[in-house]
Amino acid sequence: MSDKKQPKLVVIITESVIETTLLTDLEVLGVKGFTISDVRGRGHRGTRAGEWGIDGNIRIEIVCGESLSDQILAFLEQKYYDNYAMITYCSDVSVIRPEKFLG
Amino acid sequence: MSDKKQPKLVVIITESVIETTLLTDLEVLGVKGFTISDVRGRGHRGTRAGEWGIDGNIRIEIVCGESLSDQILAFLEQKYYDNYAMITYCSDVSVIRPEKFLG
Amino acid sequence: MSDKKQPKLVVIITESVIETTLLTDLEVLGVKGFTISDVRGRGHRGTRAGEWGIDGNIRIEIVCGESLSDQILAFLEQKYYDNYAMITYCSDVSVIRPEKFLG
Amino acid sequence: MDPIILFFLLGLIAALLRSELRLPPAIYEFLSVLLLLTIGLKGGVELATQPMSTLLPQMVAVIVMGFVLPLLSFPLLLKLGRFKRADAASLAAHYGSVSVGTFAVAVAYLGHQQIEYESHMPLFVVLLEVPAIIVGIILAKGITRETNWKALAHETFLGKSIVLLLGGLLIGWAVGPSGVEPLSGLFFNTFKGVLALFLLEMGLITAQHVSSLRKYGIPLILFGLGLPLASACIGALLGNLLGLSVGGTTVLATLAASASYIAVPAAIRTAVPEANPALSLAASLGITFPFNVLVGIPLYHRLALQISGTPL
Amino acid sequence: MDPIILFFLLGLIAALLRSELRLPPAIYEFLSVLLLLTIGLKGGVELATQPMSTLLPQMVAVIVMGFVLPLLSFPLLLKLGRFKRADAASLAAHYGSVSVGTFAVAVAYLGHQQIEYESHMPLFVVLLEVPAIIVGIILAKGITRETNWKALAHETFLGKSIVLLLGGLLIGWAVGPSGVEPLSGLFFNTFKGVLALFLLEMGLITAQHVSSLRKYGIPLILFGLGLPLASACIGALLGNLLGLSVGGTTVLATLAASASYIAVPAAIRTAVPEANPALSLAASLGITFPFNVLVGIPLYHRLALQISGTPL
Amino acid sequence: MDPIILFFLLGLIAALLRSELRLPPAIYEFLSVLLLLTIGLKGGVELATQPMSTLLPQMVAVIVMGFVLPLLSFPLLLKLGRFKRADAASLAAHYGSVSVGTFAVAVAYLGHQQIEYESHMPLFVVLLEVPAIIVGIILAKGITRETNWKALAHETFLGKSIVLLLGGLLIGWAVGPSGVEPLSGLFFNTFKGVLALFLLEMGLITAQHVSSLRKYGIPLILFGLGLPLASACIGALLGNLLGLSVGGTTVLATLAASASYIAVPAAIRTAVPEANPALSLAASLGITFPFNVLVGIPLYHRLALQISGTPL
Ligand SMILES: Nc1ncnc2c1ncn2[C@@H]1O[C@H](COP(=O)(O)O)[C@@H](O)[C@H]1O
Ligand SMILES: Nc1ncnc2c1ncn2[C@@H]1O[C@H](COP(=O)(O)O)[C@@H](O)[C@H]1O
Ligand SMILES: Nc1ncnc2c1ncn2[C@@H]1O[C@H](COP(=O)(O)O)[C@@H](O)[C@H]1O
Ligand code: NA
Ligand code: NA
Ligand code: NA
Repeated sequence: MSDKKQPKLVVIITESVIETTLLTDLEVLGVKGFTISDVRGRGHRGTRAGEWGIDGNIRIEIVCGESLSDQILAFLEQKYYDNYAMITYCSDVSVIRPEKFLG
Repeated sequence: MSDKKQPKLVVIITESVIETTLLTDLEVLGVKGFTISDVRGRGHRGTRAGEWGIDGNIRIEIVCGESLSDQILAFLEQKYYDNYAMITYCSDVSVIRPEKFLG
Repeated sequence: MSDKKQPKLVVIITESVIETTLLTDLEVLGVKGFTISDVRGRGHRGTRAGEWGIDGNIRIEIVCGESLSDQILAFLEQKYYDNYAMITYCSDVSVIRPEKFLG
Repeated sequence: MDPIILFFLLGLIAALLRSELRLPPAIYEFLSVLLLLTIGLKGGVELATQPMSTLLPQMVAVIVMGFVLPLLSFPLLLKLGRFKRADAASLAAHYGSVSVGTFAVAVAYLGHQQIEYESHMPLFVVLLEVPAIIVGIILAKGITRETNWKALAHETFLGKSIVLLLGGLLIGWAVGPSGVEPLSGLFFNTFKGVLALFLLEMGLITAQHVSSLRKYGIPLILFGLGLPLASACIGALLGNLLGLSVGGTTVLATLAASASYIAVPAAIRTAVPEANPALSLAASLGITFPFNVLVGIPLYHRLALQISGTPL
Repeated sequence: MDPIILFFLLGLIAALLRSELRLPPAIYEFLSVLLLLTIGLKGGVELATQPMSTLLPQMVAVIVMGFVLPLLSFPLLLKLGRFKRADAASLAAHYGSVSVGTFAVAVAYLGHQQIEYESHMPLFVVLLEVPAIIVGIILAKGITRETNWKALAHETFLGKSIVLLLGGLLIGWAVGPSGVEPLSGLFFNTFKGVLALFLLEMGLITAQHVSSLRKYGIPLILFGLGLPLASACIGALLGNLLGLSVGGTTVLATLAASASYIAVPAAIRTAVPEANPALSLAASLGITFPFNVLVGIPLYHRLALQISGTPL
Repeated sequence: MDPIILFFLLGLIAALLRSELRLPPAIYEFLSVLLLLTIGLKGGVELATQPMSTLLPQMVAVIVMGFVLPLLSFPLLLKLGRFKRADAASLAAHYGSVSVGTFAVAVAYLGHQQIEYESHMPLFVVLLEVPAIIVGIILAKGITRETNWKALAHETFLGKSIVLLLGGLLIGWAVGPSGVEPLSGLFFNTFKGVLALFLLEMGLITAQHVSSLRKYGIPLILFGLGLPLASACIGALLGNLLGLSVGGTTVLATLAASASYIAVPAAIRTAVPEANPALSLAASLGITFPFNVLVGIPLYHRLALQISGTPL
C-alpha cells in the first residue's frame, strides 16, 4: 500500500467485549499488525474496573502509515463511538524497517 | 475547563500500592478519564517484578489538556517523587472528539 | 552518560520467551530503567495470543537519551530482527527530573 | 445460616467499607468455569439416569417459560417503566434468562435445610439460559430481512457460559455417574468451597453496582424487586403444574426470579449496542442478585409450600 | 522432613539457580486467599466451641504482647541499629506483627511431629496482626493533632489479609463446626497442598530478597536473626504463663518470632512513605522467614519444652 | 469413553466453532504446575519403594532411547522432509522428548480400562524430557569451541517443567508414601479433574494450531503421524525388552510417540533462534497431540499386547 511517509501510532482503548468484532473490522480496513493489552480505566461511561465479566477494557496499539491511521479513526468514530466506551489517540513515531508497517 | 489546545498524553509509572490514593489525588486535580495497566519494571529503586504483594507497578495514562498535564506533573513531583518509585513522561497526541478530554 | 538532550521513549514489542536474554543485553547497552507489560498481538510472524507457553508477547518501554535510543534500535535490529517476532518504535517525550533518565 | 451467604456478606461489607480486598480476574474466571462445569456435569449425569419420556414434557414447558417471561416483562418495562426500547429489551432478556450463581445458592439452601428436589434441575438452567437472549435481541431489533441469524445463533449458543454448561451436561450425560466419579475430587467435593469464594467475589462486585443505583432512581429499584417476585410466581405455578416436589418448585421459582449477569450482558452488548449495560447490571447485580440470595430464596420456598398445599 | 519445607527449598534453589520457574501473580493471590480464609475459619470454629471465660484473658494478654513487642524493638533498632526513625518504626511493625505463612508451617510441623496444641491458635494470629501496625505508624509519625485516625484505622483494619482472616474467623464462629463442614473439600482437605505450593512460591520470592541483603549489610542480618530469637523467648514465656501446652507455647513463640511480609508492608507503605520498603522486606523475607521455617520452629519447640520443664 | 477425552473434544469443538470460551493464561499455568508436580511426586514415591538394582538398568535404557530417537528422526526430516537444518533439529528434539499431557492421558486410559502398569513410569517422563533437547541443540548448532555448555545446561535442566517434574520427584522420593499422604487432597484427589480442565484448554489451543497446518502442507502432516507411529514401535520394543507389563509397555510406547510442546519449544526458541517455532508446534500440537490422545494410545495398547504375545 502506498501510504504517506510519517509512521503513526494509533491507540484505541475500549470495552474488551468487542475485541473480536473490532479486530475483524480493523483487518478489513487493512491493519496487518497490532498489539493488545488488558487494562482498566475510567471515562465518560464510568469506571471499568476489569474485575469480571464484561467490565474490562483493552488497549490496542497499531503502528501504521498516516492515511491508514486516518481511515481507522474515521471508521471507529462512525461505528463505535456512540454506543461503546472508547477513546483513541494518535501520535508520530519513528520506526526501523518501516516496510514492516507501511506495506 | 478552558485548557490550552494541544492534547497531551501523560504517562505515570509507579507502585501499585498507592493506586487508590493517587487516583483520589488525580480526581481532585480534575482528571476525568484514565487508563491503568499492571506492569513491572526496574528503575532507581530497584527491580519491581510484580510477582506478589506490594512488588508490582501500575502504568496510568491520561489524555488531557496542556495546563492540566502541567498541573499533574508538578503535583506528582512534589507529593510522590521523594518517597515512591515513580516516573512520568508526557507527549503530544492528536485526538478525535477533543471535547472528551478537554472538558 | 552525556547523552543528547531530547528524551526518547523506545517501545519494543517481542516474544516473552526472550525476556531474560533481552534484558541482559539492554543492561549491557546501558539501560538503567524500563517497564514491561504482558501483551498479545499479531504481525508478520502471525498471531501471538498469549494464552499459554511460548505464545505471549511482552512490551518493553524505555525512556532514555537520544544516543542510547539509537544504540538500542541498532542493536535490536542486528541481533533479534531476523529470528524473532519483534517491532520497535520511538518517539519524543518530555520528562520531569531528566537526570533520572539521562544519567 | 448457610456459610456461603456469609461469604457473600463478607465481600459486600468489605467493599462497602472500601477495603483493599480484591480477587484477581483470573480467579473469578477459574471459579466460574468450575461452577458452570460442575452444574453441567451434575445435570448431565441425572439426564443419563432418567427416562426421556418424563423429562421431555418438562423440558418443553421450561423452554416455553424461557420465551414467555421476557415477552411479558417487555411491555411493562416499556410502558410502565418508560425505559428506551433497547433498554427494555435488554432488561427483559436479563430477567428472562437465569443466574447460575443464584441457582447454586438455591441448591445449597435446600441442601442445608435438607429439602429434597428433583436432581435434574441443572438441565433447566441450561434450557432457560438461551431463549430470553433470542427474544431480547429480536425485541430490540425487530425481525427484518437483514437479521443476521448466524451472528444471533453465535452470540446465544457460543457464549462462554453456555458452552461450559452445555458441554458439562453432554459429557455428564455421555459418561454417566460412574464415568464422572473420578472427576469428583475437583468438581464435586470442592463445590461448596468454590461457591463460597465465588460469592465472596460476587459480594465485592455487587457493592460496586449497588452504589451505581442512585443514578437510575426508584423505577429501576421497583423493577429489580417486582420482576423477580412476579416471575417467581410464574415459576412456582409451572413447577406445581409439572408435578415437581416442593424443593423442585422452589428451584424453578428461583430460576424464573433470577436475572443473568454473565451470559446475557455479553450477548446483548454485542447484539444490541444501544442498550445501556450499566442500567441492566445495576438492576441485575445491584438489586436482584442480593435480594434473591438474601431474601428471595427462602421466600420462594414458602411460596412453593403454599402452592403445593403443604401446611407451613 | 515435612515435605512442605522441601517445597520451600525447591523454590529457593530454583530461583538461586536462575531457573525460569515463576508462578503467575494471580496464583499467588489465590493461594494466599485460601490460606487466610482457612486459618480464619479454623480459628472461628474453635472460638465457637470454647467458653469466653477461658479465652478472654489469653486474648487480652496476646494483644498486649502485640503492642509491647514493637515498643521494645524500636529503641534497639534506633540506637543499636542506627536505622532512620521511619525505618526503625517500620521494622518494629514488621517484627511485632505476624507471618501467616510461618504460622502455617509451625502448625504443620506440630502435626507432622504429632504434638498437640490448643486449637484456637488462629485466633492469636488475627489478634497479633494489627497492634504492631498501629504502634509502628505512631512511632514513625508521632501523635499530633493532624493524626488522621480514620485513615489509620482504614489501613490497619481493612487491609486484605485482615479482612480475610477476620472474615473467616467470624464466619467460622457464626456457623460452627457442622456449618463449616461442607466447605472442607476446598478449604481443609487441600490445605497442606495449598501450603506446599505457597511455600514453593515463597522460596522463589525469598531468593530475590536474599540477594538484596548485600546492600544493607551486617546490622540488618543481625537484627533479622536476633529479633525473632528475642521475641520467641517473650512469646514462649507468655505461653507458659498462660498455661498453654508445649505445642501451644511453640506456636505463640513462633508467632512472636515471625515477621509480617503481607499486611504490614502494604499498610506501612501508604502510612509511612519515608520508610524504605526494600529494607524491611530484605529483613523479613530475606532472613527471618527462611530462618524461622528452616531452623527457628524446631528451636522454638525446644525452647517451649525447656520452659515448660518437660525433659527433652 | 474416558470423560477427559470428551473435555479435550469440548475445547477443540468450541474453538473450531469460534466460541468466546477462553481460559486465562494464569489458569493454564496453575493447571500445568499441578500436573507436573503431581506426576513428579507420584514417580518419586515409587522410586522410594523400589530397589535401585531393578530401576537402574531400565533408567539407563530409557535415557539411551531419549538420545537415540532424535538421532534417528533428524536425517529423515532433513533428507525426506527437506526441512531446513534448524527446523529438522527442532522437530527431532520435539519428537524425541515427551508430552506430559499425553502421558497423563495414557495413564488415565489404563486406569479407566483397569490395566495394570509399573508405577514408576513418571520417572521415565523425567528421564526422557531432557536428552532430546541436548541432541536437538547440538544437531542444529554443531559442537564447536564456542559451544556455550553452561547456557545449554541452563536451558535444558532449568526450564520450568523440568524443575517441577524433577523437584516433585525428589520430594516424593525423600518423604516417601506416608510423607506425601497429607498433600493428596490437592495433588492426587483432584488430579483427574485438573487433567480434564487441562485437556479442555489443550483442545482450545490445539484448534489454533490445526488451522495453521495448511501453511506447512502435506509433508508436515505425514511426519506428524509417521514419527509417533515409528517411535511407538521403538518404545514398545524397548518396553518388552525390559520386561515391562503390557500396561508399562503401552506407556513407554506412548512416551516415545508423544511430542513435547512445553519444555522443548521454550528451550529451542532461545538456543536455536533460526528454527521456526510455528512449524514444530503445528506438528506437535496440531497433529501429534490430538492423534495420540484420540487414536494413538489405544493403538499403542494393541501394539503392546501384540508384542508381548498376549492374545488380543
Ligand atoms: N482522558 C482519558 N485518558 C486516558 N484514558 C481514558 C480517558 N478517558 C477515557 N479513557 C479510557 O477509555 C475508556 C472509555 O472511555 P469513555 O468512552 O470515556 O467511557 C475508559 O474506560 C478509560 O479506560
Ligand atoms: N528509564 C525508564 N524507562 C521506563 N520505565 C522506567 C524507567 N525508569 C523507571 N521506570 C519505571 O518506573 C518505576 C519506578 O522507577 P524508579 O522510581 O526509578 O525506581 C520502575 O519500577 C519502572 O517500572
Ligand atoms: N503494526 C503493528 N502495530 C502494533 N504492533 C505490532 C505491529 N506489527 C507487529 N506488532 C506486534 O509485534 C509483534 C511481533 O511482530 P512481527 O515480528 O511482525 O510478528 C506482534 O505479535 C505484535 O504484538
Ligand atoms: Na429469570
Ligand atoms: Na512477630
Ligand atoms: Na517422544
